Amino acid sequence: MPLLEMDRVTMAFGGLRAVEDFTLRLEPGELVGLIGPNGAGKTTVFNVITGVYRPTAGRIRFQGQDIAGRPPADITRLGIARTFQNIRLFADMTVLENILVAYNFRVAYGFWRAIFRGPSFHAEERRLRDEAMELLRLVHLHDKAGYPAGSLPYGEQRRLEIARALATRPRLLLLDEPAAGMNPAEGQELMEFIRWVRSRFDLTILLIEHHMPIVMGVCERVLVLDFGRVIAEGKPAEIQNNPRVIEAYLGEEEAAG
Amino acid sequence: MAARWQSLFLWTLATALAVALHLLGRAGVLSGYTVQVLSLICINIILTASLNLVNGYLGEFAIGHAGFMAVGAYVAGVMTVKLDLPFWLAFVAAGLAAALAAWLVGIPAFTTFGDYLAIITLGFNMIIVNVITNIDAVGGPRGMAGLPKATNLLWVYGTVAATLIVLGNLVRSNYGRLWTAIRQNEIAATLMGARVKQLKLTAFVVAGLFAGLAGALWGHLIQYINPSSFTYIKSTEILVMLYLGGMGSLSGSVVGATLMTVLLESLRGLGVWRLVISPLILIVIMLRMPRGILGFRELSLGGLFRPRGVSRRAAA
Amino acid sequence: GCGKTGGGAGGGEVIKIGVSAPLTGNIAAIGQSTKNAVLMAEAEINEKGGIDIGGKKMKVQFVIEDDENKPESTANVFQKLINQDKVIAIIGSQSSSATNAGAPIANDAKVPAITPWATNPNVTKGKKYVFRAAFIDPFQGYVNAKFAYENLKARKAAVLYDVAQDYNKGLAEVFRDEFKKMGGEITAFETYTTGDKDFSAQLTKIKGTNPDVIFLPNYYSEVPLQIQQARKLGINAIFLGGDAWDSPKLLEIGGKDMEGTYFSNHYVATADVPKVKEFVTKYKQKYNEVPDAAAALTYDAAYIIFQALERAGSLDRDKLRDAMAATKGFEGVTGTISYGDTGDPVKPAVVLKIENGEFKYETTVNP
Amino acid sequence: MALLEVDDLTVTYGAIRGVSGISLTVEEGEVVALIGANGAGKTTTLRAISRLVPSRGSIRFAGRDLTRLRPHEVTALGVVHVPEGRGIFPRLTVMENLELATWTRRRDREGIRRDLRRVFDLFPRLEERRDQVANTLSGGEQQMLALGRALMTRGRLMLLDEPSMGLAPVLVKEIFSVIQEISASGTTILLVEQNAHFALKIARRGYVLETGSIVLSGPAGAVAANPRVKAAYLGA
Amino acid sequence: MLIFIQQLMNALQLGGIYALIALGYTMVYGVLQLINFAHGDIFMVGAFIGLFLATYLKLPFVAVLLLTMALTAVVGVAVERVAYRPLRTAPRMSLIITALGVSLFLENFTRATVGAAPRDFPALVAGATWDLGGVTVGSVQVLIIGISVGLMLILRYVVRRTLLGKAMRAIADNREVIGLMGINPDAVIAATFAIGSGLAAAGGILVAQAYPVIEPYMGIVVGWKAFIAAVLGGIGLIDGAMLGGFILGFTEIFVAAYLPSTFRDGIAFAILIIVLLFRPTGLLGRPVSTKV
Ligand SMILES: Nc1ncnc2c1ncn2[C@@H]1O[C@H](COP(=O)(O)OP(=O)(O)OP(=O)(O)O)[C@@H](O)[C@H]1O
Ligand SMILES: Nc1ncnc2c1ncn2[C@@H]1O[C@H](COP(=O)(O)OP(=O)(O)OP(=O)(O)O)[C@@H](O)[C@H]1O
Ligand SMILES: CC(C)C[C@H](N)C(=O)O
Ligand SMILES: [Mg+2]
Ligand SMILES: [Mg+2]
Repeated sequence: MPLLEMDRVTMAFGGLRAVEDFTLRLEPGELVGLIGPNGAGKTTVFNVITGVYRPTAGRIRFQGQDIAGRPPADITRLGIARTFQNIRLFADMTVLENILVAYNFRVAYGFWRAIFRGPSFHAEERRLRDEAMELLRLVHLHDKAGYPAGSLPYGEQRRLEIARALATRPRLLLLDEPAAGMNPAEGQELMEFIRWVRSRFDLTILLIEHHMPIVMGVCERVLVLDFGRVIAEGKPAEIQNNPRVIEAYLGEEEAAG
Repeated sequence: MAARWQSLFLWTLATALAVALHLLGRAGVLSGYTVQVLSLICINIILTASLNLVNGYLGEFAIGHAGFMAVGAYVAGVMTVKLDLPFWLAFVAAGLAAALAAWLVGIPAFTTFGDYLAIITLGFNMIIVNVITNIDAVGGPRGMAGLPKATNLLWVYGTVAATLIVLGNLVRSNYGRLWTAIRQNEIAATLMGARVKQLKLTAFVVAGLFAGLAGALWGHLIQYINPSSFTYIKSTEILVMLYLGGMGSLSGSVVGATLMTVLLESLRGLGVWRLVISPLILIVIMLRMPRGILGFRELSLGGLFRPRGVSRRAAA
Repeated sequence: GCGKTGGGAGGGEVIKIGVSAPLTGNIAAIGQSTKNAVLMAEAEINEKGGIDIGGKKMKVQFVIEDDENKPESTANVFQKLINQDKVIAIIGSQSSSATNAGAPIANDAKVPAITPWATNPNVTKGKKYVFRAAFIDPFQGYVNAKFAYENLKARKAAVLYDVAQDYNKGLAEVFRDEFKKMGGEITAFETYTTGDKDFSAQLTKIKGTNPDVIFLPNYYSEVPLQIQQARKLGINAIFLGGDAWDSPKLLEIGGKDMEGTYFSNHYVATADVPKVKEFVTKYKQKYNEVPDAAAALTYDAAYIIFQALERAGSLDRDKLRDAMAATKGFEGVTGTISYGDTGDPVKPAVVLKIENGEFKYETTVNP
Repeated sequence: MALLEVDDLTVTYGAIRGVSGISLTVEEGEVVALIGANGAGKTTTLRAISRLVPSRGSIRFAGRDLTRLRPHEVTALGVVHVPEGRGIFPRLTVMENLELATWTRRRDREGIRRDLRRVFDLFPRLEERRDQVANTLSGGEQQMLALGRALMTRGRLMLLDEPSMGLAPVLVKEIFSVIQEISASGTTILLVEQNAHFALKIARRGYVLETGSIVLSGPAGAVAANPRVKAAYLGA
Repeated sequence: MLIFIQQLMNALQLGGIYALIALGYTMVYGVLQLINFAHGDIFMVGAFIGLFLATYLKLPFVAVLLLTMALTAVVGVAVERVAYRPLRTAPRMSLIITALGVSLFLENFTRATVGAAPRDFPALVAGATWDLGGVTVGSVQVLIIGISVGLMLILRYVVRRTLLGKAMRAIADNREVIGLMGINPDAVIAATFAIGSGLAAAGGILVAQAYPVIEPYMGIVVGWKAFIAAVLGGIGLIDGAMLGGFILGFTEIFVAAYLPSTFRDGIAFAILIIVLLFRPTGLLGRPVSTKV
């Protein structure tokens, strides 16, 4: 059974069809790229998957369950996590707290025990903290645990955002331009990190990116969107030489190089 | 754990102080005036700290807190005056009734946000006052007199302590983390699996509950309640104390409420100039400390400020 | 219980009397008159050497505090006056809502208090130490209804009142009930809320019911607006009101539109009574304006205390309270005041007519 | 004398150092590239020049000291800053965005008309969308608008902060060719870029910024040939 | 039917006044996102300035109106300079609380200096009333509706068409970038306060003509109503403020006219809340979907 199935999904804003008849099957463990010109509808695809928008038409199934139009929080709880094109950390909270927030729906105490703080409360808080520190260690952010997230350098903020997404224990991870604003060397590093994350956490990943070296280097399959429609799909090498993709997105030189 | 011993010590100290104050008051060492002002300070702390949950931690802008205070005051008043029930029962009922009211108000209010939410909360404040004004059974605009003098220092002090403990524990739990996360980035919080509406409503209901308790105490302190005491004027007073003390800081609420109450009392000698000078003082403090006296910082035992969050990097 | 500590007031040389007045807030104008009146009374009595307390002349000092016309603030003021300033008695506050918060405090502390103008019956009820200088709402409402029905021969009356103020609402309801009891018809019973300036909707509605009289139990700052707007809408009924009309401002603001209207009051400023004449002249000299009802009632309240102190011959608060309760036939500016079993005075009301830009005596209604 | 002279510039944000003691010059007519990793201080440098942040050290433009001026006064002197993230006014139309940039010379109707023509010739897509509200433009179009707006201000020196950020490869190429055109018409440009590849191609000289200090400078070709730069910024 | 038309006229007058004052509110909001709680008190200050001009200088109506608008604009700009400008980079809430402080200060300062007694405001326009087939229309009423609508149209033009207006709209989106356009943001903000305060003053004079009693606390209720009107229409929007003002005026009049007037405020608020439930950002406010 595919992990995610999108069937002829359309998302319209008024007259504008940002995404049209979008169909996608993600098998468990895949790492798929989603590219296309600015405004092609890539982020919108993420938004309908995660429930930020309710699709105008079409079906979305995750692990066999229909999720189209369900509240975003429920979808996250089912196992889909994402990062954002423009970083959305809880900027004034510490790095550690950012991770703890992501544990919210797994916390073992309820409202009354939060008020009366029995020993079980403290035990649970300690457990959460340990788990969060463990995760931060894996992404090499543990020595920044007490810093406000907003004070981290950009690259580390990106990493923290991914770590925070991982903390919800997803099966499917959606990354929206994680390399934006990075230089090639940093991009290289990020590519390694994405690969490692996938195998370490046993994830399926859908990746939006404009940095071609990263897309070509890490993805097994690439979809190209233009004006809300898929104009090409295939292995990175095929995509790179597809004339429609070159015209709409890559430009001459990039294809050659 | 050091933190736990520290707080235990703090609460023991607070309780001891409460009992001592109460006994001093009864022994006539503290004048009625001092007791009165102390009680009002405590009631203002309860109001301010509870509103802080919504406006400070959650980052919404609710401006109708006096409405829930009114519900508490009137429910308690009716129970003690008309039904002759004991005060403690009226007190509990006041809290529950105000919490219920907050729940009812919160459902429509949280379909919107920002200044629109402000208007809805204000609107309900006005509606509550308007309705009470039109209920002749509770005196309408004439108000309700003859409430028993049930509020004493023990009661107000106990309630303040309970309020601060409950709110303090909540904000230092999963709930507080989520409220702060919602304030900082609601969409991100939603996509972390947080049930945002429900969480907002929880904060609002808790805040309403304590406002109701404050209302019950207030009514049984002044021994007379009148709908015009709970209009937007009262609501804005609470706002001023809140933002003066600082958002997202319970000790800030304590400082803000105390400072404002004491300031206004101590300026009495100035007559009509009192209300000219005090807003000037407020403006100067806000200009010097734009985040309020303790905005997003807590005053801790050692007299140290623990900063929560450094100035955020300007959004690029 | 510190009923006996009154003697300590001010080290024996001055007698401190507290005043809780709405100097700021929604009825600040009344606070201003309160202050004017007590300061005038203070100056007068001290010029005469003070009050004779058991053979010793003592000066009087009023301690005036702003209660903003808010209950909690009034409670604070009463507490402060009693505990901090150790006053022997308190004048105040003016509105029933503020006084209702102060009165129990004075009563519990056994400090005699007299409110000049709080007219809600509750204020004094069950409070041995609390008095008032004004008559109460039910009486005044009855006076108005009776005057409308009997003197003006009105059969259809409409009412427009501020629903958020106890005074206005109290008078409006008593008037309605009494007028109906007498056999009249209430054609419209309309409301507005404090701060409104536009009454056109309600008045248009009233106009449609064609009443003979319109009862406006509202403050003098609002009544002229109501009458002006009514006249603009072409309403020709007779307007009638209560003691809250009594201020020279009423005529200043209302001008010609006020001609031919009536209101009940405690006294007539133009009356040919020496007491009144003296008061009005002095007040005019001092403050350059004609005293309003608040000033007159406050002035009387001050003298009720002065006289009672003299009669008590002591600075004991209990004795003072008994002396106040024993007040009989006190000749005040606002009429002859006597207390019976309660702190409410037995005093007549007068009805005034506005004619040629002046308040003219029309009739007296006795309780 | 260079058009822009920055000497010993230091900017601090509380305890954090944005840049420490950097010096650079831009000659009239040049394109100068300022490259560096995230957080190196590139944006900070530009913001200090246009006085959006206070700084220590000296900044002189055409012989005038800028440090005492406020941003609008710096702009009025002819320093046009296209900020990071484009800084267009999202709720105004394309046309209104362009008009606002003419504030300092609002009487010069004729000149404004000619400049508008030039912008539309350069970016025909903006003319098509002149009445569209700016926040509905695509990322590339927004970047064009930001550049067009800068042209309307008609400065002598243009400060460009990462004009290629977040753009698809085709658009990146388009934007760079426009920058070359602008330069060819005589405007001096200080260009901040992550995309060192392109930046060094169109620049005459380059500076490399690392954690707040300039670590390398020289002719663009030489900078691009530097092995460290190659490894870190050119992805080679 | 006649009564209905009469009520319609009443509603137009009240709505015009609310709209005029809401406009000033919304302008300041549109630029600074500041709920200017002091706006109602600026309105009061305007009325008092008008009173002094009319009684001591005995100026005619038009002169009083224009001069008052100018002088009140100065007051508004001064308040901005002293109490708001230092808080440009501060959290929004501190600005709102400072505005509350300014509001209390203006009220009580006026009370302490000119006294609490209500003052009567001289009639500056000949008070004629015309009977149009059973519906009475007053000259003041016509004047109010005329001037309000006129000022609104002028303002609408300024904000939509002039460069200053564009700068005002832009500044709300990005204050920093305005500086990069060579525009002094402080000057634009000062201009906004000047216009907003001028409108409040015009409102003050017109209200004083229609309801000729003024006192230091007269701005409180009006200020709140203007705020509500502005939000109802969609805060920050010129057209929204006008619409909101008229709707509030109509609601108040018609609820009082056809429903028990005791519940007027309650019903008016219930309507407001219901509107906001269906249009959470006001009647004309576009839903702000934060683009994710
Ligand atoms: N909430 C919304 N309301 C209206 N239009 C929207 C909304 N969200 C997205 N759009 C429009 O939908 C189209 C697709 O936008 P989307 O953000 O998905 O593009 P993208 O492919 O992610 O582009 P980029 O690479 O620039 O991030 C754009 O034209 C955008 O303006
Ligand atoms: N408003 C601010 N508050 C605190 N620190 C800041 C602020 N702005 C920038 N910094 C810090 O100053 C340093 C330089 O930042 P700057 O934005 O100038 O870098 P940059 O080279 O432009 O990076 P990028 O490629 O991410 O745009 C960084 O460490 C950054 O975190
Ligand atoms: C000031 C007064 C008119 C007060 C009024 N008589 C009341 O009882 O509230
Ligand atoms: Mg996108
Ligand atoms: Mg930068």
